[in-house]
Amino acid sequence: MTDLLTIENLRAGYGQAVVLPNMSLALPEGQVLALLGRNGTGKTTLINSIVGVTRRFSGKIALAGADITSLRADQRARSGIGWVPQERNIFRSLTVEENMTAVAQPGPWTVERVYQMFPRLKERRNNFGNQLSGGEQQMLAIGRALTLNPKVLLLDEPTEGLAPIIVEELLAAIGTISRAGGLCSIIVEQHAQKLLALADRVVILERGTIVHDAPSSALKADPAPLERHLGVASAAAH
Amino acid sequence: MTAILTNLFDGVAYGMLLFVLACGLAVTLGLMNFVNLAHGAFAMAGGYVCAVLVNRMGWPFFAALPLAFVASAVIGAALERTLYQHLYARSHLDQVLFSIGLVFMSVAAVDYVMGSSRIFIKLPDVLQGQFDIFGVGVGRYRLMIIAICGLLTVGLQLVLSRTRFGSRLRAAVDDPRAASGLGINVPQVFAFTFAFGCGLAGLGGALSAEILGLDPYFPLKFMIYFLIVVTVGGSSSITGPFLASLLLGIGDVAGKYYVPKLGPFVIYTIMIVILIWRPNGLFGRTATR
Amino acid sequence: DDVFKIGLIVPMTGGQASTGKQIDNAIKLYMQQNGDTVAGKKIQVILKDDAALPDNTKRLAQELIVNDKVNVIAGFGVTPAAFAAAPLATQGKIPEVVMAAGTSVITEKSPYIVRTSFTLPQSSTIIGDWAVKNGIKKVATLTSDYAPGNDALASFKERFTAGGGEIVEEIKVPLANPDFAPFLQRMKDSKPDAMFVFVPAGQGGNFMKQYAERGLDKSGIKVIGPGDVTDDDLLNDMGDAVLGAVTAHIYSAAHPSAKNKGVRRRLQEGLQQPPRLHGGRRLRRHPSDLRGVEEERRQDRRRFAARGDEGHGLGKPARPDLDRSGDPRHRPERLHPQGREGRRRALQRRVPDLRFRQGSGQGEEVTLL
Amino acid sequence: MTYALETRGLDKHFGGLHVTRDLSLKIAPGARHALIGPNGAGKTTVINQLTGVLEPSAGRILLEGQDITDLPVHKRVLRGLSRTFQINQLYPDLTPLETIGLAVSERLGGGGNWWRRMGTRDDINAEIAETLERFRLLDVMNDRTSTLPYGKQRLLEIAVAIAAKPRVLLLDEPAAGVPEGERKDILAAVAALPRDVTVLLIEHDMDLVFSFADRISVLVSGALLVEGPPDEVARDPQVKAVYLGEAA
Amino acid sequence: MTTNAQTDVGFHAKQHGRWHWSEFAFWIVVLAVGLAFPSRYLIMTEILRLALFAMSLDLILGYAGIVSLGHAAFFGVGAYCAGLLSVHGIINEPVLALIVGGLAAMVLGFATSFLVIRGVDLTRLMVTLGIALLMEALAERFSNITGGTDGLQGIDIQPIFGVFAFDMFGRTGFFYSLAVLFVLFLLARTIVHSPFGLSLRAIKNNPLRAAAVGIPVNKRLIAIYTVAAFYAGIAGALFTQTTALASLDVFSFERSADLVLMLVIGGSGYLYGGLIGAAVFRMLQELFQWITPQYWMFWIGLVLVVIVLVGRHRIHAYALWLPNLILKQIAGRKAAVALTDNEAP
Ligand SMILES: Nc1ncnc2c1ncn2[C@@H]1O[C@H](COP(=O)(O)OP(=O)(O)OP(=O)(O)O)[C@@H](O)[C@H]1O
Ligand SMILES: Nc1ncnc2c1ncn2[C@@H]1O[C@H](COP(=O)(O)OP(=O)(O)OP(=O)(O)O)[C@@H](O)[C@H]1O
Ligand SMILES: CC(C)C[C@H](N)C(=O)O
Ligand SMILES: [Mg+2]
Ligand SMILES: [Mg+2]
Repeated sequence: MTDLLTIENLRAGYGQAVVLPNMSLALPEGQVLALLGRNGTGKTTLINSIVGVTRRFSGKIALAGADITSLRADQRARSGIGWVPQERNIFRSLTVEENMTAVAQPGPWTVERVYQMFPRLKERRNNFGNQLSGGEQQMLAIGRALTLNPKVLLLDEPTEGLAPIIVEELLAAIGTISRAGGLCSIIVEQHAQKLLALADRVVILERGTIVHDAPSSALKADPAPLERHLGVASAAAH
Repeated sequence: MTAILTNLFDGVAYGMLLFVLACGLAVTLGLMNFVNLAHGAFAMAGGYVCAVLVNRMGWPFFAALPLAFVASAVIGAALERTLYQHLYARSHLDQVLFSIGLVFMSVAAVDYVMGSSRIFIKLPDVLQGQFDIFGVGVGRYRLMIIAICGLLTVGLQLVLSRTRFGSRLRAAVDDPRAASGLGINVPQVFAFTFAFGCGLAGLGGALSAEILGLDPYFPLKFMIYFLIVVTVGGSSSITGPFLASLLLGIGDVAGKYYVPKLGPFVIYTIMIVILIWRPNGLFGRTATR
Repeated sequence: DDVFKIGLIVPMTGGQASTGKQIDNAIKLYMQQNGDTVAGKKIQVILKDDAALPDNTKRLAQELIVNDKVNVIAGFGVTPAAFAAAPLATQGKIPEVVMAAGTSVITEKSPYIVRTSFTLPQSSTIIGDWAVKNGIKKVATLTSDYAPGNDALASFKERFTAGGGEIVEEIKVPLANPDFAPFLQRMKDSKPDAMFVFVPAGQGGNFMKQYAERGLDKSGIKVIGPGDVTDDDLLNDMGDAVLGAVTAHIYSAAHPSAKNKGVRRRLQEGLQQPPRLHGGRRLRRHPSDLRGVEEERRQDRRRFAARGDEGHGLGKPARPDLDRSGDPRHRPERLHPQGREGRRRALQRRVPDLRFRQGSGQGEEVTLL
Repeated sequence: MTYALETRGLDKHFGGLHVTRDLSLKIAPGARHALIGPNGAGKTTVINQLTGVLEPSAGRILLEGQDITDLPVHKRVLRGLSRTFQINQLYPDLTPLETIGLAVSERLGGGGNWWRRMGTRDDINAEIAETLERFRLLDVMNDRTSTLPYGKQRLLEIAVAIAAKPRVLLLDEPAAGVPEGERKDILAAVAALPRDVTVLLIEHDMDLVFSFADRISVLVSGALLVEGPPDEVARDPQVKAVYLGEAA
Repeated sequence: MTTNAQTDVGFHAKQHGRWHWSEFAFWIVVLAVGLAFPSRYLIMTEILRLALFAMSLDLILGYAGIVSLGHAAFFGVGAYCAGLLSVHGIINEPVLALIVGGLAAMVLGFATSFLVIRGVDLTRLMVTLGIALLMEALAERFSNITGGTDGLQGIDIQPIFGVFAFDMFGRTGFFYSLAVLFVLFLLARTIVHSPFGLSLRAIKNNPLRAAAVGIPVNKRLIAIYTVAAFYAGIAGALFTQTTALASLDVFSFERSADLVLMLVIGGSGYLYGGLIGAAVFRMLQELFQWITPQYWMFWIGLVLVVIVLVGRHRIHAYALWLPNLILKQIAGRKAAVALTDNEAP
């Protein structure tokens, strides 16, 4: 299996501040990676660096073997990076549908298919971005990233603010999509538990460095690292 | 009756003139959310280009008009690439300061190059005078303005609503960072739009010279009118400014005709009343969250 | 000392800038040709831009008087500016030479004011008489709503109605007015024989174009008025509509006199500037004519008058009297003790040879009288 | 009995969209009440009507028995109804000290004072200090809010709402975006509220909801589906079908 | 611990409103400049007047976030009020007339505040502009009262307190203006550092949250708008009294627009911005007019463009580099002169 996304010695941050001192990571096709870590450890920064909206000091990023380091963010997006920003960043003066069509790229994911996944969005298709409920915005952000038909799907806390039943469906869908082929995804999450079932691999960040990187099955068997790095009681509440 | 019709016609024509002048601003201010008070300077540039071509170089008027558009668009594109692009993310007040600075510079520069007296563009005979249709005087030139405006409005509306360009532009304005992260070439979209807006201004400047006259103070004198049209119209579409122009044009002409003493009263009152009634303009979007 | 300072306050920016520039050019030309020394004194002109705003004018005048210690303040493109400086002339006992502003009462605002230009009543009364004489019965008026406009209107009306004419429509338009269409339509609807028009020089072009567009020229409604509407700067651009217009003014660039031709040539050569109303006039009324030497005052005055008598088409001073002494006995009122009314008549009498002119649209005019 | 907060036949339309349908909620004094429901069910819209940000199309709102439907936003706050926002609503250029200070001085009636300087009233200072301390914001009290880490901002958001000393507190997804490790702080702060303060919580995190609430209302498509104690609601098949899914 | 925290809180809360020594320095410099250039009273008076006017705009723009392109409406009302009082000999004491002028503007401010508090930035900009233009049109319409474009004739300002007559050199006018500016500055300073002032900043930052902590947003905005109108009215009345002029252009768009430029140059939201901006803008204008009376606009435009491109903060930093260096040597303190950088949205 080839690596779809490779990051080598990436050093990135904002302005003068270096948030990720030296990051290397490779994702093979079909993999779902859970990216965990406390607040402010650089999860979002990593995602944003792949997207290309942070400051890169050095290092290399390659997508499907092609070096995308020198590409602008929009070029990267068109070459196959789908982004669900942490703040959702719905275009407020575009309708639900326009939010997707404005960025859509040809491919299997069409607006109609997104509507099938989130029927709620279809009901609201002519509403403006700023008229959506919090959860609807989240759905739209995910749907929008999908219509880009990406090779790499980057989801920054995608379940935030979604109803439990939707979370379940969404995570299941992401699993299916990622494994359907030609795709891999990184999911940033606060709730480690939610992801263990879905993710193939778990990476934990601490101060911009990887402190834990193992298959999720290992964590299921021994949740100690979660406890250690995230300070979370491992037992699921329900 | 004919007086009413004539006034209506004049009002429509005046409104359309305002519209040609302001629709470029509706694009830059309304859609790009950039307070470009230097809009009139681009209009002036178009006007002078047209005037020089026609009056000095003997070009036919209809050949010079598109060149007014092109010249202003090129100037706009050049300025956008060098200066304006650094200011999109700045506060509106910075944008005001900057664009007023440009206005001042353009006023003095044009004064230096072209002289301070008012000039007019020589019109072909077909555009001079009036038709008389059942006693209603229809100015040929004004008729042409109405025709051009109609075409412009339809064209713009189609471009903005039927193509993805419109929504990509608004996306880029709403959130440039997210837009670029999602595959929109923000600088390109902005540069193109800005240049287009400037081109429209140039066309407007060339067309308005006949009625308003052209002198170096053009950008300052008419700045208010552009702003009125755009704010009253609202920023969500081109229809808003179009209707606003019509309303203001007809209101102004009728007001001056029937109660000459009230002068500019009518236009300002219309503006205030509409803005109080609909703070985002006739066709504005209401921001709720 | 040996320097004679002239504080020249004119609009160099803003809508009235062309007035200021013409004056400035004329002065430059004069200095170029006649040198900058008069009666052993070096003339120094300090140019200030007031953008035609009275508060600027006042402050600049005050500073010129207080700080630069000028001997004369001059310029004043618009009436409000001339008004604003008047109290300072009185207070500082400094002559104020009005070079453009045309409202008649300006000179009454201070005993130290002298005008080298003209007043609107001068040209307006004449055109009023002309209208009566030429069988015009009904006139609609369109004037800018500020002192010069009202002045023009009043004096025209007086002569015209006295001669049996009738004013059928009277419209005062705001000074800043982009589109004349509704006003013109109103004029057209009132079906006059002619319309009396005063708008500041810069707006004449707009007016004339729209006048023609509306077909008013074809319907035989003549434009008459003081010469501002047919400003030399703009005449060429106005098209054929202007052909029938009759205006009275103190200067025309097209005047065929040899003297004027000389002026035009020198302006062209000296400054690469075409001759214009204020520029042409300024040639004669250069402020450095106003030597600050007391004993020359009388002589000056005589010369003012003398030139007026020549009748070379370059106009006449409205108030050919300069008095720097502040002695009330020298005040111009003595010329026409009947007040405004009488003064106007006095002016009228003293300036008999204002030209009526007819534009040909090609910048060549025919002198009718 | 007078309820702490009550709605009678509340209705809200956005154009053709019916977002709140004949909603009659009754919240007892001192209750720990949770409002849950699918995305877009209209929960935030209800809160917005309760606090006066949105005007209901029909129906009344009663705070401790008094009709507050027509009061402006700020007057409701002064009557004891305070809220947090789903998306932080803070003052980016002000410091936590100033943010809390404003809320306190407004409540203690010093907000319109234009002649005295900030910080000159001891009673206000004491309360500010106490609130900052309780929310562990003392160390950052002079930093601009916009420079604070998200977790601190979220704490501040809740601190401001509580600084208004509400008798009824409305929490719209207070834990949103706060990592598990830090949710404790927020919960603790809410738990530490005096028992007579009524709390209405909106949340999608069921752990939080079930550990906190003593009563739950489920809102679906703007109408009340089920109301009852937590275990009852958790067992309800309808609620499972439309909202909870397998997780509960 | 708690009492500790309380005194701490008190200390830091007061911190903002404490007089910084650089402020004393500022006013001493102003006074010194006034005494040092007696031949320049006129332009300095104009700067003081503009400074007061700009401070008025700062109150609503810098603190409450209300943008206005029509502040000249209040300036004009103040100006005409003072002028008419003098022409008709109703109030001959300048100080009294000044206050009446301010109050007249205040009434208009209060009446129009209801129109202004609605809507977004651009709407406010245009509504305020519209109001000023309407005032101008009104003044033009009733030129029998106002003198129209030609200006109000016959203004003659009596000596202040019957003692200090306005002189040709502008000395009285200068010190009179300075006194008025200083008194009003003190008042403004008190206001902005009060809880009321803080609540304005809160409203500017986030009106939704402000209302949600119990701040009566509209009431506060109306209050400050009215106060600002009073200030602008005073500036206008001062204009009439020091120049003995009042004409239509007191309402002009250019006046309002220049005002915004000055405030933006100086920086809004710390009161001194208007004062500094007025001085800088006016002096630049004067300089360029002196160099080239015809084309000065080009250079001033260039300066504006450069200011924006380089960034005001960087310019402030450059401008303060030397003073700070010197202060550091003398006072041994860390950079003392610093400017806050609140900007309206
Ligand atoms: N725009 C920015 N400018 C400067 N520093 C930033 C910026 N955004 C984030 N940081 C800093 O970078 C560090 C990492 O932030 P990041 O947002 O990547 O963390 P995170 O792991 O995503 O946290 P969270 O769980 O809160 O989303 C933090 O210390 C943060 O303060
Ligand atoms: N201003 C508006 N105009 C039109 N529709 C709106 C507006 N505001 C909200 N809505 C719609 O009303 C519905 C209810 O929204 P609300 O925000 O109350 O949902 P919610 O229950 O809080 O959802 P979530 O859990 O996702 O936050 C949504 O479908 C939303 O799209
Ligand atoms: C005819 C013009 C020169 C008159 C001048 N505009 C004035 O105000 O008096
Ligand atoms: Mg993050
Ligand atoms: Mg919600």
